[in-house]
Amino acid sequence: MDRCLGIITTLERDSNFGGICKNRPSYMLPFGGRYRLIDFTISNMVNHGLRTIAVYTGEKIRSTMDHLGDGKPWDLNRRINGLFLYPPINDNHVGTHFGDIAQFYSTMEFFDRTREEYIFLSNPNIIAKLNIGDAFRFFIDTGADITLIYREQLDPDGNLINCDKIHVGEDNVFENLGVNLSTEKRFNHYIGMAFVKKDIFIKILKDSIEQGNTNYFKDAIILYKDKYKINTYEFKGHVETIRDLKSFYKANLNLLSKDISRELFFQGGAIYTKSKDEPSTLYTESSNVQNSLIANGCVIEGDVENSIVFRGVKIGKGAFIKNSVVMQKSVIEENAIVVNAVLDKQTFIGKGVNIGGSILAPYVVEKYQRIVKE
Amino acid sequence: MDRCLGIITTLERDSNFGGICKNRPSYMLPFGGRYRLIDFTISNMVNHGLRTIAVYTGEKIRSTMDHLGDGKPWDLNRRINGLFLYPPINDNHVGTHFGDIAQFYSTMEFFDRTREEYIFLSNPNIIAKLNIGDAFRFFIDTGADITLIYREQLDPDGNLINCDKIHVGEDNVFENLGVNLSTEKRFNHYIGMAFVKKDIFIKILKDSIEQGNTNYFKDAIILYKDKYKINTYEFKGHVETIRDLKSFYKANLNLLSKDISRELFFQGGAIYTKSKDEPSTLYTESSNVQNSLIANGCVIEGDVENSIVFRGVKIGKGAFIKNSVVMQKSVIEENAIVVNAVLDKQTFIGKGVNIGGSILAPYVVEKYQRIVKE
Amino acid sequence: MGNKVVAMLLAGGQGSRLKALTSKIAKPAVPFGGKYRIIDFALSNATNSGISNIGILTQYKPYLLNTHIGIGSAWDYDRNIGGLRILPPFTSEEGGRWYTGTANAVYENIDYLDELEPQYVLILSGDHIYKMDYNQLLNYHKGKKADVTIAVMEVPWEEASRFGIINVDEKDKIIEFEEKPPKPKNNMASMGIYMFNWKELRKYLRKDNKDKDSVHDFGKNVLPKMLEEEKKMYAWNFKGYWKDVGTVRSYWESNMDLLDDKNTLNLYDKSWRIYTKNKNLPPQYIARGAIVNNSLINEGCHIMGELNNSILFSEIIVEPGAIINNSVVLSNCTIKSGAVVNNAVILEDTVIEEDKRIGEIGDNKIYLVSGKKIWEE
Amino acid sequence: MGNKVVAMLLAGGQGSRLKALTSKIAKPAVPFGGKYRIIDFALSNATNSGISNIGILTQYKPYLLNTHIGIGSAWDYDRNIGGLRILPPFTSEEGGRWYTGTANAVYENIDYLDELEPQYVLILSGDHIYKMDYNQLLNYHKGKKADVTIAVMEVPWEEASRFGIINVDEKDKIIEFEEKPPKPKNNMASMGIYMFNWKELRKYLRKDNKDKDSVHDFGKNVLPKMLEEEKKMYAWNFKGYWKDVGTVRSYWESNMDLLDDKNTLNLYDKSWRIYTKNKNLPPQYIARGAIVNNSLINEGCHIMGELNNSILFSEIIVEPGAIINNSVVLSNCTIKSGAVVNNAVILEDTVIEEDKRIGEIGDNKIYLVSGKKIWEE
Repeated sequence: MDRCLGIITTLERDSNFGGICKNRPSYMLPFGGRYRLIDFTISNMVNHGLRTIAVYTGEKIRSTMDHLGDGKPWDLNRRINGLFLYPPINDNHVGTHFGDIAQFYSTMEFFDRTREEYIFLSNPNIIAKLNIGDAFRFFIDTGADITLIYREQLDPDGNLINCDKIHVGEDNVFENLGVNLSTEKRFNHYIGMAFVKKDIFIKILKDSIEQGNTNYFKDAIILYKDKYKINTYEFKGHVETIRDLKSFYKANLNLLSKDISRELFFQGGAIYTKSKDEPSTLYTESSNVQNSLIANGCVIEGDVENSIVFRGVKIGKGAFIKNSVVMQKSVIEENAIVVNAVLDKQTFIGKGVNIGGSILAPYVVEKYQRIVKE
Repeated sequence: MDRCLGIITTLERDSNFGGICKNRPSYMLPFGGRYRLIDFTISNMVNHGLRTIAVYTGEKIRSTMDHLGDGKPWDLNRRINGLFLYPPINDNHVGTHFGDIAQFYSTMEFFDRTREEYIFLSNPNIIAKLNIGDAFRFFIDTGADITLIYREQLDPDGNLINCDKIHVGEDNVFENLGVNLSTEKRFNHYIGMAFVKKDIFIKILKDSIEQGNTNYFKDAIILYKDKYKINTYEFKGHVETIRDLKSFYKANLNLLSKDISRELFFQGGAIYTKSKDEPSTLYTESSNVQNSLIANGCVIEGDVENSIVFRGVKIGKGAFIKNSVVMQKSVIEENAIVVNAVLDKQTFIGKGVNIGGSILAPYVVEKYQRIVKE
Repeated sequence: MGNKVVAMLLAGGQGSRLKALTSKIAKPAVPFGGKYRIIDFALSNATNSGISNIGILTQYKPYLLNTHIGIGSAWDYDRNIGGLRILPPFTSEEGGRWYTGTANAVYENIDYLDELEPQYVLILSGDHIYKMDYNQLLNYHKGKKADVTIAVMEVPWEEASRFGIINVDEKDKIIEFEEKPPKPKNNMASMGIYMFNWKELRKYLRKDNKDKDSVHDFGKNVLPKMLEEEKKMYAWNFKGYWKDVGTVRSYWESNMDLLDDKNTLNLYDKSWRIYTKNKNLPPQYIARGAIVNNSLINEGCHIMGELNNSILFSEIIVEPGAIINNSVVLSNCTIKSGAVVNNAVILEDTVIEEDKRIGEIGDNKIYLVSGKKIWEE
Repeated sequence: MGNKVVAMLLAGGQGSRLKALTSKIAKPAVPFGGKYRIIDFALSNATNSGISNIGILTQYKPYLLNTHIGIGSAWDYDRNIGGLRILPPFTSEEGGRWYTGTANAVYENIDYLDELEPQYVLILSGDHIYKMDYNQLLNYHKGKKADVTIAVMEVPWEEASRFGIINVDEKDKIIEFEEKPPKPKNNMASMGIYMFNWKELRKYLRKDNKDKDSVHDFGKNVLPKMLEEEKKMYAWNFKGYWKDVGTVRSYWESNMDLLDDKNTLNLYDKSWRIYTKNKNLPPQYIARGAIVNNSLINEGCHIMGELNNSILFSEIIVEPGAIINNSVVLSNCTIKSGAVVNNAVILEDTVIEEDKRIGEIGDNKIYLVSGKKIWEE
């Protein structure tokens, strides 16, 4: 796997996430009690032996730099290869600057310098514990120029409307890429992961820029689909697609399923993240916790049910938390009631405050926000 | 000195540097054979015991991230304190965003979180091996809120026109800050270094934003000069002020003076930089080098005089280099003649090519540029 | 504290009274407090006090200790300049030399100290559980212009005869040492933490090394010798939690201390964190039906049964119907359905089988439990 | 090469024939080639070959070697997972055990290897100067489905009797070892580089450890034993520069090799860099009037005199009028005005006084020069 570069980039719009993406790109959203979304993508790459990983960051780069930094938690703080962060540039000499192609092209020196011959692309907003090694062998053995990874999805509720829909022909041949409008009960969901030969990748970048016919790599695949040998690979595991507040909230609560948490947390290796050195969590006599994931460093004196509680949260006596995502260092005081809510980092819910949303549209408390009873 | 934060920021305009600042901020300019300008500022801080250093970067952030990274060469890759990079933001909620005050204010969390009570400000475009410890003791002993560091300069040629001119009263009292128009033979040059009590610094940021009367910290000092106790401290060593191509070129060549190079390279501790692991430099039988600084990894077969040669440069037989700055990995082929020139990284001067500028306006060859004989 | 202070951390102790807890590892590597190892406390104190250089003197079964410390990154000691250095015994032309005592271990590493040119050398032990700002000790030492300052603390009178007791004059100047005195004159015990002026220490280490009657121990030889020769020696009075975990019972007690409201070893204090190697585990999961009372639980646990007054390390499975009371459970254990465990210390990787019963709540015994054997104490 | 290969680097050698060059340090720490130490070559080969885990077996005077290696950051081995581990001797209940031979040193660290669960173990020596891609050796080893593969190289026939000679059949399968044979049957010498299947090695190390007649050496005991028991052993033919610097003269010669046009140890090859600890020195300054011919100069030097065919390490001052011919000058030396030095190896921190003369250009002797003494060879 050290023959493969890891490339991480997303096209998701932060505006779909409401207040929780005001100061962070969506791939930096807290997830699963102690992680950020992007931790899953990077860790899965590292666990499968990728040694050079480039992240094309969003505009709000400070949180990314703070969290990923030199890549130490992933042992990517290397002199030779390791982690590279590429914030967007908008002052080069290559015409328009929207789209991922201009950003990839602006780092051509990186593609030239690295010795890896293949590229593994991944979208950090889609969590899937792909066995990258197996998929890579398929890509190599079939002699494809590009292999796109998809998951067959049953989506009766239309949760995946507007997701990428891939059309697969016989022998896994790639036919086309469209958008799921939920007209069919089942569809093949392109999960934003793909293998590409590096020389083909570079050729596509250059062609797209010279021809001026597309700004997005995804569009270029459609455009050049007859020019290259493109096939598809089916992933059969669990997929979380985090595109907006609702899917973010749901993906967190899904972790209370033993099968899902086992797959996402353990399969194929540990998930690494920036360590915070919190002590163990203390449960007092008055606490009552049911079906919840609780991170370290919390002091729990109240009731918690069906919830995800992040690091260093304090829950007072008689407080009641249900179906909620409570992020790092939040404080919920005595007798407060929080139901169907997403509490961002370091929020404060005062004594006796009662907040709640619906399971389809959770109540959001923004970072640093304080809610107290008048 | 671990009571003092280091803050590095510059207001120099990259446009004054011509082609050599196209893709890098001026504080990232190569200097002295193997360094970048900012290495001197950071190393001097580290050598004087500062443990927390924040760099407010320019817009062209990629080269800064690549070079400073996690701060490893300065041992600033720490979990507790260390190096922080703050790229400019332009999407906060604090009115106008030009000026350094908005940028400082956007990192208020950093100033709140760190335990240091004092701030040492420094401009990376001005190189001066200030004994920060001595100056800090003066600042503390005189009980000042702010201490500005200056150098008395004799500037008959007007090289320092438009530099900050500080007016010093009796007992080192700060009187005012203006601009040097070279009407006097001597003037006191404010060298962009200052100590500030952190609480006063924060107060000035907040006041400036609330009052809306200034966007620059330097202006705020003038504005609030009667409100706080501000004094000055005289630095007596060598100062290089790198404001444009000419001063950049001159500062490099000044290193051929033994006194200057000894002061800048050795006084108060080593200058750290990102290491490149070049082997020693090989001088062949045909080489002839006179009064020059040569970095490692070069192969020198030709003549070099009064020049600064960076890492990994190749100079062919019969080539002649004089009064020039030749940056990293450039190749000068046989019998080429290069006089009064600045060759950026990885330039190529073909066989027999003859280039030259004047000592006041050096000939510039931009990064990756190839000059060959027709 | 910059380069002026270099800490030397003695981490070679075997700790044989801890029985199976130290069968494979040195005492400083014994797990403590739900997620730490004992040495984490001294290491975290050092890094929080701003000590940049620390030498760790190892000898007995250092493998796991070395794995735990790694390159020191958990404590921010993975530096290019200075940082942490593991100092095991080595050979020279005269052959190999094992460390024969605490003072000898430091003596053998005079080269390391000479290169760093410290002004002060701080001797620490990797066996103790406490939080201390060594800057306070240093400032006291400087203020007294002492040659050596010993950190001391009040111990209960009835226990004083188990310690090295320090008698001082009215200005806290040391006038007498009593090693485990049957009738102690006071109850101020040495904590085994010494701040030396390096020049003086260097002299006495060389002297001690030549002394054939010496066992090369700080407490027994070097410090008494300095007192004899009228060096300026002061006692610095430390107030706070401090424990030298000597036996299985005191090990269990110190862990249980953490569940006590009045416990003064506050692990949640963000201004003085205790750092340890990160295991990269997911959060703990508390299932529907679980009961958790006054307990500490660490990452990666899966709790379906009942816990009362217990401390669980990482990746422990407590099956439905299992009950754990007043116990310390080390990592990777499984407590099966129907098992009841009281007053126990359960070693790593142990499986407690279904319906197994260990101890009774009020029986005043401590059980050390491994997969193969149960020791009572 | 991932976790499948773990390298064990033997770095405990004293190298006594190098005289004053190894009076304070182990042989792998001896400076070489203008800015390196000998061990840099094996370490850089390992990192360039993608080996993530490397254990360094130290014993003799490891202090400077440990300082040089630090946390391994120069070779990119400062990892949280895996990376570099220094493995000195240690004690257990049965007391301390020094390493008694190359095989014993690895045997004593079976715990380290067991934890990493490698498929292959690569044995390296820290004494050799060469560039090798260990992946080629590994691929050959895999292709042959061998139990062990030994890297061999052709040596001049007249020198063959100084080496361990390996005789193979037509398929490169090893059929005989000859340790320093007076009449060698061929000139393929073992380079002391072995790729083992870990399972086989583990078995033979345990067997060897019990054998009271063994001196616990790979070349003398373990490999012959494996051959005797008909394990699949192959020789892999390495072509390229390789030197085991044994004497002061061969040390001087190997350095001088670097100034030879036809030298095959290309240090300028960017695809296979040799890494070393960074000294953070400014560029070298060549003054007006200096003469430099066919010489290598490192950072921090200040050259005012004349150099011919010489290698200068760092921070060396050559005063005006001083002349250095065919010499190797280690760091921090000063060659004063009027001094003439020929065919010398000048040790660190030496000052050559004004008008001093060492050697004559054609005298065919090598001079090892310290501040106190000059050895001739």
